Amino acid sequence: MRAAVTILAVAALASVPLWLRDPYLLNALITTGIFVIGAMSLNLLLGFTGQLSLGHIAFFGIGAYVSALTSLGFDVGLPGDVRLVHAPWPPIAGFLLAILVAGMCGYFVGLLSFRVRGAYFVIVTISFAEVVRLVALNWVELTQGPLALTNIPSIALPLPGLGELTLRTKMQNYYLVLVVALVAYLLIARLVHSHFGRAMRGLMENETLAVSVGIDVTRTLTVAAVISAAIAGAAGSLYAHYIRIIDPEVFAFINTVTMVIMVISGGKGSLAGPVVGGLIFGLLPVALRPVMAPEAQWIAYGGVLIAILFVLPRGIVPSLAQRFIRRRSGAPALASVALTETGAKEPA
Amino acid sequence: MERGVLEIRDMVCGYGGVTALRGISLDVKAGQLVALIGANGAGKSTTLRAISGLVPPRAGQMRFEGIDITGARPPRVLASGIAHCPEGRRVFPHMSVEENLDMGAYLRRGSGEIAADRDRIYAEFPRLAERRRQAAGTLSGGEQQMLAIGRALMSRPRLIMFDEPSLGLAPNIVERTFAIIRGIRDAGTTVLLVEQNAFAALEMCDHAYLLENGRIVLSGAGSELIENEHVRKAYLGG
Amino acid sequence: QTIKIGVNEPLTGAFAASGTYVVNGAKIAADEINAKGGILGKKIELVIEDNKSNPTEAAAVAEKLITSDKVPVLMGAWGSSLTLAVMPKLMEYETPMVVETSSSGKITTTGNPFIFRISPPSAVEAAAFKGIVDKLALKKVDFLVINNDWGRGTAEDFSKMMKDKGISIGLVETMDQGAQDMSAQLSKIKSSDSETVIVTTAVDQLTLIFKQAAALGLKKRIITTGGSQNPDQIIAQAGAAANGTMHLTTFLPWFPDKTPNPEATNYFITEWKKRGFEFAGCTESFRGYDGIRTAAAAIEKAGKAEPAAIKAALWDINIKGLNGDIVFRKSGPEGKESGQSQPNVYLIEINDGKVELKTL
Amino acid sequence: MTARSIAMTIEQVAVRFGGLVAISDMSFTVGEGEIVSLIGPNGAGKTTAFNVMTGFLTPSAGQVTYQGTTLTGLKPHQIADLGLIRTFQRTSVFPNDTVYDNLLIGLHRQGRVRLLDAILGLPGARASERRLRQRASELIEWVGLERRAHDAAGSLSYGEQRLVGVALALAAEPSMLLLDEPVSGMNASETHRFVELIRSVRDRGITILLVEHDMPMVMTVSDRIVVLNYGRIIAEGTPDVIRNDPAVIEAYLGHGAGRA
Amino acid sequence: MSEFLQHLVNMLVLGGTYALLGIGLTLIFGIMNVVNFTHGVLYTFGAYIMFIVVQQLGLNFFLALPVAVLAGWLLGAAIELTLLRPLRGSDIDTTMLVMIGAWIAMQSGTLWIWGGVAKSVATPFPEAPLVLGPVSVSWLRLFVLAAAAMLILVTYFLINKTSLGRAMRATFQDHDTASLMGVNVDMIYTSTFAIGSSLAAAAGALLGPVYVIFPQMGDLAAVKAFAIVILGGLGNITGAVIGGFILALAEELGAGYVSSGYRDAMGFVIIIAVLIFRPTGLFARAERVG
Ligand SMILES: Nc1ncnc2c1ncn2[C@@H]1O[C@H](COP(=O)(O)OP(=O)(O)OP(=O)(O)O)[C@@H](O)[C@H]1O
Ligand SMILES: Nc1ncnc2c1ncn2[C@@H]1O[C@H](COP(=O)(O)OP(=O)(O)OP(=O)(O)O)[C@@H](O)[C@H]1O
Ligand SMILES: [Mg+2]
Ligand SMILES: [Mg+2]
Repeated sequence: MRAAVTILAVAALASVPLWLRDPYLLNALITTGIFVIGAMSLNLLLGFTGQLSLGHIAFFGIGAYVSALTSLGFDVGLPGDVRLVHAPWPPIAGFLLAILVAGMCGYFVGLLSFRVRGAYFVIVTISFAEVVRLVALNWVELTQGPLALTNIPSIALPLPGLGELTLRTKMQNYYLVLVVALVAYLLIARLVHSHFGRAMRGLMENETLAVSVGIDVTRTLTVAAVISAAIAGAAGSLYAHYIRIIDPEVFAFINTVTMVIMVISGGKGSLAGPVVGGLIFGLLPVALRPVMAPEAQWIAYGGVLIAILFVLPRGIVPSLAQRFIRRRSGAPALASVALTETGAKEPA
Repeated sequence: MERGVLEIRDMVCGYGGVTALRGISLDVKAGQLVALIGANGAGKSTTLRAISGLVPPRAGQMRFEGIDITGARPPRVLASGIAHCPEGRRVFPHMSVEENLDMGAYLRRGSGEIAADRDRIYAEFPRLAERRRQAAGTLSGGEQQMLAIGRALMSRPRLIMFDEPSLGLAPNIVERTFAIIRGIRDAGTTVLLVEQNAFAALEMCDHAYLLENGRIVLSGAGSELIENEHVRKAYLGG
Repeated sequence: QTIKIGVNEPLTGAFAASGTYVVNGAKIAADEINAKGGILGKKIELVIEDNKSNPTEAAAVAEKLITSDKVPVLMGAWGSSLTLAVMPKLMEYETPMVVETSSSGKITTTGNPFIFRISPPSAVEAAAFKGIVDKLALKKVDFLVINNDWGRGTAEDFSKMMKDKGISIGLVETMDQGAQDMSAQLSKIKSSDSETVIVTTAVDQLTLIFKQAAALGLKKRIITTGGSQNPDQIIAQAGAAANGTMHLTTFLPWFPDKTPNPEATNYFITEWKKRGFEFAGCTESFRGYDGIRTAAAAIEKAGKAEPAAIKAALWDINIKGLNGDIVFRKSGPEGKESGQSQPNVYLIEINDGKVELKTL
Repeated sequence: MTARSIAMTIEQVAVRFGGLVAISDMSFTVGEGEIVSLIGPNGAGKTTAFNVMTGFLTPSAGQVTYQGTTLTGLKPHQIADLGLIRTFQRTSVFPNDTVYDNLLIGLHRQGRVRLLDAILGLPGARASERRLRQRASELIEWVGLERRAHDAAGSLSYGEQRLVGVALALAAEPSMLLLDEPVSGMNASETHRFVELIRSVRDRGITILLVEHDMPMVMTVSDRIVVLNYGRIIAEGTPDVIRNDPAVIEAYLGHGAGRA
Repeated sequence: MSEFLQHLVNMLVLGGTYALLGIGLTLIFGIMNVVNFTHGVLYTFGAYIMFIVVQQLGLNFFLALPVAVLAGWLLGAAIELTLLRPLRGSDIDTTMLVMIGAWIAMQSGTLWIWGGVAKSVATPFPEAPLVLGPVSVSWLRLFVLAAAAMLILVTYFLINKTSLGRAMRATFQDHDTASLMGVNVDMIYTSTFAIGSSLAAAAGALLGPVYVIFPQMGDLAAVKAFAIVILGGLGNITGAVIGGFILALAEELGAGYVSSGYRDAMGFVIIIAVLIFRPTGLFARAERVG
């Protein structure tokens, strides 16, 4: 049943470029798809370990810069009269390096998260993202700072024996994003349904109890952070090669907020949540654009967000699933557990 | 059934899809100590929560001193004279022992009398006096339980409900706590007591109710229940 | 039947105020043209889209304007990073764009033949300023610039020019776009040994800088660049703190007679006031006005509303803009040059709450 | 009994919180397979001692050794990996998961597979998953919560949650179990049943250190009792010795303890 | 040396500003546990009220301050009643997202009503600064510092010394038990949010005239406020004040002696460093396990 829905959804998404000819809409779908991948990676942290990263765009941006710089090449001076020169590599190498480097950054942030949790983790991630943004802005020799990296090449897939296929058209890029999104989805699904997923959930719900039964906090959270950051880095790389220009603005806080909106509105801790939330809030601006004044569009955007949460406070997917199940079985679903009835929930 | 200061009629109560109480009627007479016993999950705590307004009843009627308190919110129930010392201590973790006690007297006016009551509680539980400034969340389990009992006493109610007050207390402190409870009953305060230490509860109460699966299955004087075969087997370990 | 011109500007987000000014200027131009019967016998229609001050959106908006609205030419996208993000789309769909505000040198040097810029990059400004540095007897200058392409570019180009003139360069301080407290930077500048500070940023930060410099007792000469100063707004908001400050500007709405095209300037200013806009907005909005007139002139010259023809025609137009002749010269790598027009640059000074023109 | 090998040694442990001395100079041992009770007045330092033994607190002085390993500096999960598992005095469950899932989480130590195997869904990982499910069901049956297996643990009554806590500790496959007031919130009959449970656990060779205020239970189940007061050990011995120790009666049992 | 003195004086006035930003949020985020994304908008709102009262209505500057505080209180109460109360008991992330929605909508509303052009407010203070030897400081900022100190003291007293403050803390530590103590928790929720909001509006009203007033002015302020609150430890007013001064010091010295490009980075680096050494802020609450 579940699998059927998933396969249907994938088939529907795969068919889009076959009937949708409007490049503008396709473009919107591609950028939305890229952010959905970012949102899925955020969901791995927020929804499954309970750690809210409000600096998640840092990994995305790092992926974008690493990928762009790898494919453009650079020449920078380091302290001590050393020059670091890198000749351009194919973009696909950039894509892989982006995953690697972002994953490494995730490792460090994951180590930090061993020490700080909750609100404190939130601010550490914001700080991390700000520091990275300021480095991108001020290390002009490497990143061109605010002058932006331009002319980033499109991704080219090496085809054994046939040379390369450069992905220039919208349709090609659409399928590229779809494939990366699918891989990320499956990876996350496997992970959270495994033994690791349970360890993450245990830590999220009651850390003291979790460690007392032998769950290693650092390892579990680091694994989650590394995978999450690596996926975000992949998304960032796709972004850089698709938009083809990148400047420190990609680290803007609002981009993280967009991902957070996608995750929580869709339903954190549900695999399909960020996809559903992402498609809605990625495409909502496109739908609003023709019908109202620019300021009003934002007001409507905020209003829709609030309205969704009022009707479906646990996010679209979990709340609907709950209703659906209740209707089907006639029995009331698990009450959202009133934590307060059983042991005071302490403020974070 | 004779009417009491607290009368409950056919009360039904639950959480989400779960029905915890399936029609409960009980009467607590003025100045009496009434015990409520039952197995884990029988609905004892839910009964107390329903009376104090934490869980709104789905059906039924509650009157206290003749006034209808069905569906009243906790502050109104407290203002009408019923205090509830909840299960699981529930101290305010980031407030000091003294502040926790002061919260118990939140609705009272007159700082002199409040201070006197506080001193009386410190005298009953010297351990709390030693720890006036300690954050309640860092107290040991038993210390927290003493604090919770003391806090409930601070409101000077006409009816006080204790949910497992002896939980986690050392034997000598349990004795003292039961002595305090008998003492306030003797001073005229009505008491509704939920206890897992069923033997002690039945021994000191004036009247007792046995709750099973959200229903009252037995009631009578404490001594009667102690003698009851079913009670002995299921609750007194003998 | 109308001829469409796409307008890609920030109407919400950080640059909303400026983008809105530019759009209002653009509307005056469109109405003026239509009142005179339009071009090629058709009215022109502005298709205005908000790029939300966000590069990704700017690119998406360009895509929409070109593919859904089928505009043959665009104007945009205010900030350099916004414009840079749009540029690959121009290549993809081979549609020209008139760039009205962006100042990054990169825009015309990366080899995008669909770019036609009417605003001066900082190098042009620096060159214009070169003539008067002797008169101002500059010896050593500090810079305080916004930390983006515009500010950084200005600091670079002006330093280069001044070094050639034998003027020494002291501190180069930056501030984040959106920063409100520049006291730390100003305190540092206060204790340096230069006598002049060159400041580059948008009007809001300029106001703050003047106020904060006054509060710190900073007595150096301040010269601003970039032409988005809105001196009137500064006078209104910074008060006496603005006295004695000098500004490089590209438009002189205070002295219509001294502008290259007094008639057009007068018309524009009258119309601007008639529509109830604040006078202070003129120094930004005139670019929208000029930009649309440029695009319209090119369509007229091309004789048809098609991108390729308009692109070709843009090389041939010569119209009198509000701040000088708009004529595009080639810039950038051979074979795929962008167009760059050379506007006039003026130096003004604020004294006793009034704007004075310094003759260069 | 003296011939037993020693499972745990506590040597001169001291704990201070600011100016407050919670434990001073505490030393005792627990033999393999023994049931030892740690009792004492409220605030005597029993839970604190558990926190030291399980790595949640670093003592200001002294050390704890378990089966030859010094626990100093080990993190709680590493200590759990040695088979030293505790329960908590306050109810402690994973509130939003069902009782069944709680136990699956508790079975973490048995369920370890390599990350890659899990992600790729290799057969090893799947087989391990089946074993875990089997074991979880057994444990639920064992504590008698079958009826509640698919309810969120947070919606259980207080006493039921305490049972889940004990089941969770057993799920972690302890070689030594530290129980912090396991029967508080249970009535006499339920306590009886629990004593049987504990005995069966011990019969499987698991060492038990028990903190409990229920004297009848402590006296029946313990091989040996250690009494703490104000962070110091004031008595140590068999239940019969402790029951009649005047210092213990004075500080802890009270004079009504005859009922015990 | 004189430059250093000037930096110290700047730090003092900036720190006062930051402390003021921090305390309102410490109530709502630190005590109520609501990740309040509208804090910045309320700050902006306070500034616009100042603008309306002084510039558009032509009323007295000192009168405008209490008006802004009152307006902030009302708007805060309205937000609590309409947006937060219906979601009481939902998870913290859900309320956070609702606040994000409110932030986006309200900020765009501000843009719609007042436009993007920055506004400024005339003040009755002399433009010439107070000069003390090598350092100068504006009178307006001295006034802001004094007003901030007063608001901070009042808030501190309210939260830590009054029965209302005690009820607030109790409510957000365990609202069921607080209601058993007789606390009207609905009233506490609304008034805590309203008081926090009025402090945000007060900060905006005081700082609007110092800086300029525009729709996004609250964004940066809010990020800093979050950092300050967490640096000082959640819900700790003294901590928030000290956190504010530490952040100001880091920024001032960072810009003065490291590089102005990294001015804001300094603050964030300090935050990361502090949290590595004291993972629950400078003034952690005592906790225990078991
Ligand atoms: N917050 C809640 N959400 C859902 N169900 C609940 C909740 N609290 C209690 N219940 C259910 O209501 C029933 C009665 O619970 P209650 O707490 O009243 O039992 P009790 O008699 O006090 O038991 P104990 O002796 O274990 O404290 C139980 O089946 C319990 O699972
Ligand atoms: N984190 C802490 N900060 C300050 N004091 C603490 C802390 N943890 C424990 N204490 C104090 O140390 C003493 C010992 O506490 P502990 O919890 O070990 O007692 P206990 O013996 O388990 O008592 P109980 O039988 O009541 O559970 C208590 O007085 C308690 O108040
Ligand atoms: Mg109960
Ligand atoms: Mg204890």
